[in-house]
Amino acid sequence: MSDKGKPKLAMYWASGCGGCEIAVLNIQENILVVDEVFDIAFFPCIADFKVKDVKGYPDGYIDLCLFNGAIRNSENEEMAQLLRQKSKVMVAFGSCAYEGCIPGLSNLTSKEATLHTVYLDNPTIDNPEGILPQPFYDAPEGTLEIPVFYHTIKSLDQVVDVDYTIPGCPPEPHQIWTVLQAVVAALLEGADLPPAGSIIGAGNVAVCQECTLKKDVKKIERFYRPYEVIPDREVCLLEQGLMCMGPATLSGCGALCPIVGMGCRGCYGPLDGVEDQGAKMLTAIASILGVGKPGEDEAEIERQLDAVMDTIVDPAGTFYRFSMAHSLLRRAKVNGR
Amino acid sequence: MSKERIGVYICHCGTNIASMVDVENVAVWAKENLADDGVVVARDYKFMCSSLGQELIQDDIKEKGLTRVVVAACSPHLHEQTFRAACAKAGLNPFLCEMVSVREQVSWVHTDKAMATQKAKAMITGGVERVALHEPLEPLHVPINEATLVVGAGIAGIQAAIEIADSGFPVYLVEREPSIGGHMAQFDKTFPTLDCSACILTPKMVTAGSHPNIHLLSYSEVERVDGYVGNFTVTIRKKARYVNEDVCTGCGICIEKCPMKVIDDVFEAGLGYRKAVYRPFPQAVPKYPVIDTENCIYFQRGKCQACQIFCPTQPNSIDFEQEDELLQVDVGNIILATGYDLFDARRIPQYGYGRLANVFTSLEFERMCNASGPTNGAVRLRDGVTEPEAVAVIHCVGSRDKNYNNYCSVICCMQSLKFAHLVKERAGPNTEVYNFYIDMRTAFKDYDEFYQKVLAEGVHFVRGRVAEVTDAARLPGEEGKLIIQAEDTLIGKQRRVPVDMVILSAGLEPRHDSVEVGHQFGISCSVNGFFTEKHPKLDPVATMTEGIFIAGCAQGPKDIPASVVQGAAASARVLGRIQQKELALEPVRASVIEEKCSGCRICNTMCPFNAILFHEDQMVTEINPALCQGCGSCVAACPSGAITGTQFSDQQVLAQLEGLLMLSVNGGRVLEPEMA
Amino acid sequence: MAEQKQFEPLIIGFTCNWCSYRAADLAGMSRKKYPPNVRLIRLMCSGRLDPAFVLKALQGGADGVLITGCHPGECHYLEQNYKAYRRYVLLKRMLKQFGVEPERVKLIWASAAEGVRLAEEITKMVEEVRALGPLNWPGVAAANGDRLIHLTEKEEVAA
Amino acid sequence: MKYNYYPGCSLERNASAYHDSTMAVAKPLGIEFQEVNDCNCCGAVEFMAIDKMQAYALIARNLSLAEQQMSNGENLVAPCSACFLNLSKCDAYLSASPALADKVNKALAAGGMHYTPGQVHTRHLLDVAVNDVGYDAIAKKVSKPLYGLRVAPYYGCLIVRPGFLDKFDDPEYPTSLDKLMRTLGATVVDFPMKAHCCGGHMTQISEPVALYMIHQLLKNAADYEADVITTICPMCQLNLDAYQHNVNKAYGTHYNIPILYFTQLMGLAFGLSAKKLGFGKEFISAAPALIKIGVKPPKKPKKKRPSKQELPMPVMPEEE
Repeated sequence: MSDKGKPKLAMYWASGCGGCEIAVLNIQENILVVDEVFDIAFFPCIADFKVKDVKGYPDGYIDLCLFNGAIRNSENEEMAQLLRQKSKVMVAFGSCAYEGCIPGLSNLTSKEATLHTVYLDNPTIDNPEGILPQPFYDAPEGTLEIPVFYHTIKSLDQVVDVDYTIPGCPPEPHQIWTVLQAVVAALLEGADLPPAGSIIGAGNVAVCQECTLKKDVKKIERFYRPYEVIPDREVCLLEQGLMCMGPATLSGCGALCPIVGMGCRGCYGPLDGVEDQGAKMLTAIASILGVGKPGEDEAEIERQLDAVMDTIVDPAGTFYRFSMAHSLLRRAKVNGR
Repeated sequence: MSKERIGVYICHCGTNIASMVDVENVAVWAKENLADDGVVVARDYKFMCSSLGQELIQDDIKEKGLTRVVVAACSPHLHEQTFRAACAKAGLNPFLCEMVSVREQVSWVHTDKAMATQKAKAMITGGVERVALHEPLEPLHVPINEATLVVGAGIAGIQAAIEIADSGFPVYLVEREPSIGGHMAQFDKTFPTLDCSACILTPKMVTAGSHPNIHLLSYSEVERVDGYVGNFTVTIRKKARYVNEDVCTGCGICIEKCPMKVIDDVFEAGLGYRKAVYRPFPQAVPKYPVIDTENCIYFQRGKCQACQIFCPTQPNSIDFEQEDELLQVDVGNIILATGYDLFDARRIPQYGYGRLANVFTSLEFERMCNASGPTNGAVRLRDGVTEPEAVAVIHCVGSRDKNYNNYCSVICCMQSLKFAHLVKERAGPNTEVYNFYIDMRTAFKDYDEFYQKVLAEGVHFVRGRVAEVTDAARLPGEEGKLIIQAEDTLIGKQRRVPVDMVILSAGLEPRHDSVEVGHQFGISCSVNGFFTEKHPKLDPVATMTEGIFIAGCAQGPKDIPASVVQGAAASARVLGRIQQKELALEPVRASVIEEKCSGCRICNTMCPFNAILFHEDQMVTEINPALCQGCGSCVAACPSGAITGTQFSDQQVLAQLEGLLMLSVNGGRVLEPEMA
Repeated sequence: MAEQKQFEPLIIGFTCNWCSYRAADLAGMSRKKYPPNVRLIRLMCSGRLDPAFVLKALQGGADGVLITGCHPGECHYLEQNYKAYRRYVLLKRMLKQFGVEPERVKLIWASAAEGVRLAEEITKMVEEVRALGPLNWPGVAAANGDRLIHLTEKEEVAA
Repeated sequence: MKYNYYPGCSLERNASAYHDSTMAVAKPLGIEFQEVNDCNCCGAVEFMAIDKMQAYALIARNLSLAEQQMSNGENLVAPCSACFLNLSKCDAYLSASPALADKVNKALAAGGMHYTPGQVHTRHLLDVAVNDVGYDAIAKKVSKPLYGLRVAPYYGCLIVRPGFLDKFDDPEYPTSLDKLMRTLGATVVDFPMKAHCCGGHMTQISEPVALYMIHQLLKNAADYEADVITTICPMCQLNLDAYQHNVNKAYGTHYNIPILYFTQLMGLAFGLSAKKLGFGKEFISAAPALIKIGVKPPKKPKKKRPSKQELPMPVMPEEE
């Protein structure tokens, strides 16, 4: 390590909202420590770097690469592969890289429908000839090239091997800082790194453990949208019919949302050992519905169940809001694809 | 690469499997293709369940150091115990043996040999993937409470109670009616011996009533059953008799003095009367009378109290303030001997019961023949005076009939023969008796001899189902008579037989509340409504719920000897359990991984057996292994995956699923990426 | 293969140990024939069925999933099939959003005495799924190894 | 409530009383009948025995006409039992066997017609009155209850028999007409042969057999002291009414029981004029019986105290 000077840090922003970069800055003055310890080798968001610089680095030159954002197009994938080649430790930083996050929800539709909505059927669009972006365009000056738009969004670990994952949308600053300290300790004082492939910067139990609201036996008659009801701030929101993904989501964020009266949306992803967060939440919600009691006749039960489930708007979008690209089914099958 | 050493054994089952599944090919295939899944030996053998077959496994375990065994043969419900025992004998934990049902689910139900063989391979792959993840388990040992609960004190219940009590163990005998004895107490004679029913039943009733080990709870019903085999907690409601049992001597003066006479439609089957304070029949056990609050003048209008006034006992045993009592008893096993209900003959309007006066049901006629019955044993028409000159007995009323009950009620033929004999005996030998039957079913000991005797007495037997019983006379000699319109299939003609009296041999139906009672005790009812036995041929007195046994007509129509036998059989099973002192239960249980539980309490409503309890202090849920029945609903409900279940954990099921998905239905690996 | 064989759907069946598994046994004992496209997994109760099993089956190569259990009111564990029914209804609603045709995932109550009826229902479902054609869930193919191999999606030129 | 109406051949002429009374009570019952025009005879009982194919084609022609002219729901009301049975059975057979339906439709094609099985739901008039209108609605319309009139409800053997979807009462022991008569205030005589056959066309084929069967019915009704026999089928009305004097001659009996359609009695109870209800067309005049209709309801027979030895009778469900 010493011959090459300070450890090299890289952070790339693939298909995401940039919130993760801001979260890194949110570690307050510790950013100075980071600057002191690390040489920034590649961080396009905060300084001017060129891809060819990275290509110039020898393999493994970058000590720590924080890769945030999902793989939406061919450029994201190429950069992922390039950074993997150039980095010793590759971290899937934030929900997008980990499991597709909000961009991943576009897996419920198709590439054609997406392009159609963006370029053709849109109030602010004036595109009479219906031109769609082409990967190659022969301009007089030469052929122009833009990345190919993928039909399915993929998470980072579906294109390259990932060493660690920091969940969260965005990951909590204090979690980021603890991870950075661990990496620094490992790089400088040779402390051992956490086991490969593990999730770091999070708890190992569901959000409910960190949530201070009072929990009781749950029997839900119907669900409400957040705007429909003012929740009792002392009692578990789920029991009041507000959708809360807390039970099926990894803790670590300190139950930020439920404590302020907003149901957890599940951004820290599933618990360790759970392959599909959405399925786990679906079975939990279905199990605690207080309708369809034994002894009633079947038609009556069916009617009641339909009524309650009509109040769960968009189950797929709710249960897989963050983990769509990393779920078992990964995408909806739209006209055969 | 699985580190387990797995042995795969495919059974020919004679030709049952080998005829449709190429067993040799499957064995060879398993050896080659599943080697990297841990299969070290794969054999096929003619009869795996035979001792030789089992030795094959045992030798392989010893010589080849097998750590897992997969047996592809019949259904686990048949031989799972056999192969587990075989593995245990060879030193391998029995729960590391998995059965794959290639007989019931493959060879017997498919027609295409290639596809059947393919499916067998796929299912064996599933079994291999799954068994690799099995863990060694020890059966759960549950102490057995030596007390037993017997519900229903008809002849079956009484027999069961006496047998257990005689072996020195306590029995709680619960009976819904004021007296024990059940339907048998209503009969006059019993076939085929024509013993007087009371004479052979009363001694057993007295024994049951006074046995030191039998706690008789008559006029009581079971309210609730909690717990599990070996440790049931039963709540019993002892209905208020309004008679103080410690003081009452059973003298019966209150019954004489009571001014209120009502039709008794339970014991007297609607043919006789009883007082508002009554004892069902003289030999009732216990001997204490009961006040029927619906008809008692005091309870309805607050006057009278004749029974209290004339009661000679000090202090007065009539106590109008008496309340229902709720008792709680702990028992290890439960025997349900709740008996049957008679088919309601009014449901067949063309037989005229309820419209035509002189049409009687079998129970009404039983009461009529009984010496303590409404006519003191004399056969009379509905006017109670005239003796019939001609009587018709109709078999299969409401049985063997697609409009009512498909099944045969077993006892109606013999009962009808008994009625024919009783009419001849009581109303004189030259009384004409016509029995209308479909098939004469006299299957058991001395039954057919009784049929020959009744034939010899000159009873006419007409083979044909009765179409109609009408009083519309048509031919001369039919005036004022009941005319039986039936087809006599033996002479191929329609016949109109004028008679004075008709007896309908109504069929046996399950108790009207058998579904609720079944639900209360955690057992199910079969298509016909009787309780479902564990196995109709090999295990008729047990049920699928451990510790719950059934006996007598509650399990299906049967005659008295069979009910007694089943009562004794059920008690033998219970005594076997009690002797074991404890019971080894299938170790299929759920358990919470404490460090993964977030205290979200989603699972808290999942358990009808109250096995899930929440610790407020540590904000963590725990499952009581003793109460848990292993259904797994909480395992599937836990959003953190913090609850796992032995034998049916997520990993095991998913492994089996992955194995099943390996092979396509008609050959070739399903998942070769198609060259699109 | 020389002539084009008709499409043979692969259907995974989940049964409960007390009722529907015994119904399958009874179908066997009464030699009631039905197509070999269904492969049954025995659970202790329909309440044990985790929706993730169904998703895993569909994603792993099954063309349909059959869920069976005891009739409401006849559950050996008293009422767990009611919970199974709730999960099934919510799962079906979500699967519609994933573009999975409703006929591919079906729930049938079958008591231990209804072997013949279960066989007939299986036959009916096999034909229904055969008509729908293979599911072939996009993007993921399970292979024999432990890690899923991700089919590199052939990127066609933008529309 | 609107229904399509199939009069069949008898209601035009010899059973015109049935037609007139049906039309008369339709208004109070709130029913509108729309006759299927150009309909033909339904083949009654015999044609089906002679040649099944022709019979089905003949009946299917009516069904096809009804199907085309349907404007108010798919219910086709046939007051006559034979028509009701034939239309209902034919529709059921055509739905059950597509091969038969093709053959029949080929036959209908000759007249440019077609029938799709299952389209027309045949109903009997009694079924419509009892189940669609309902006893309570009828009770409200009763202004002159038939107190004191002892009525024997006679169902005949057809309308309770069909095992198809149009069965609306117990085949062995029907009670809907009994309840209807009680609703009209009459005293109902529960005579046992109420669902036995009246002989049908046996009067033409072998009169002695027919007279024997008619005699049974009359005897049974007389034994139970019925003033009037009410029926729901022109065939039964004709046999019991027209051949009553033949029976008297053959068996030396003196029966004089008027045979009236249930719609005639309903009309009377609704206070409509006898003329409009087709009274006077019957052979055995109904006048002597109608005089018996009192103003006050008859006293309920006092339950006599059971004698000492008498055994109690089981109670029938509705009396419970």
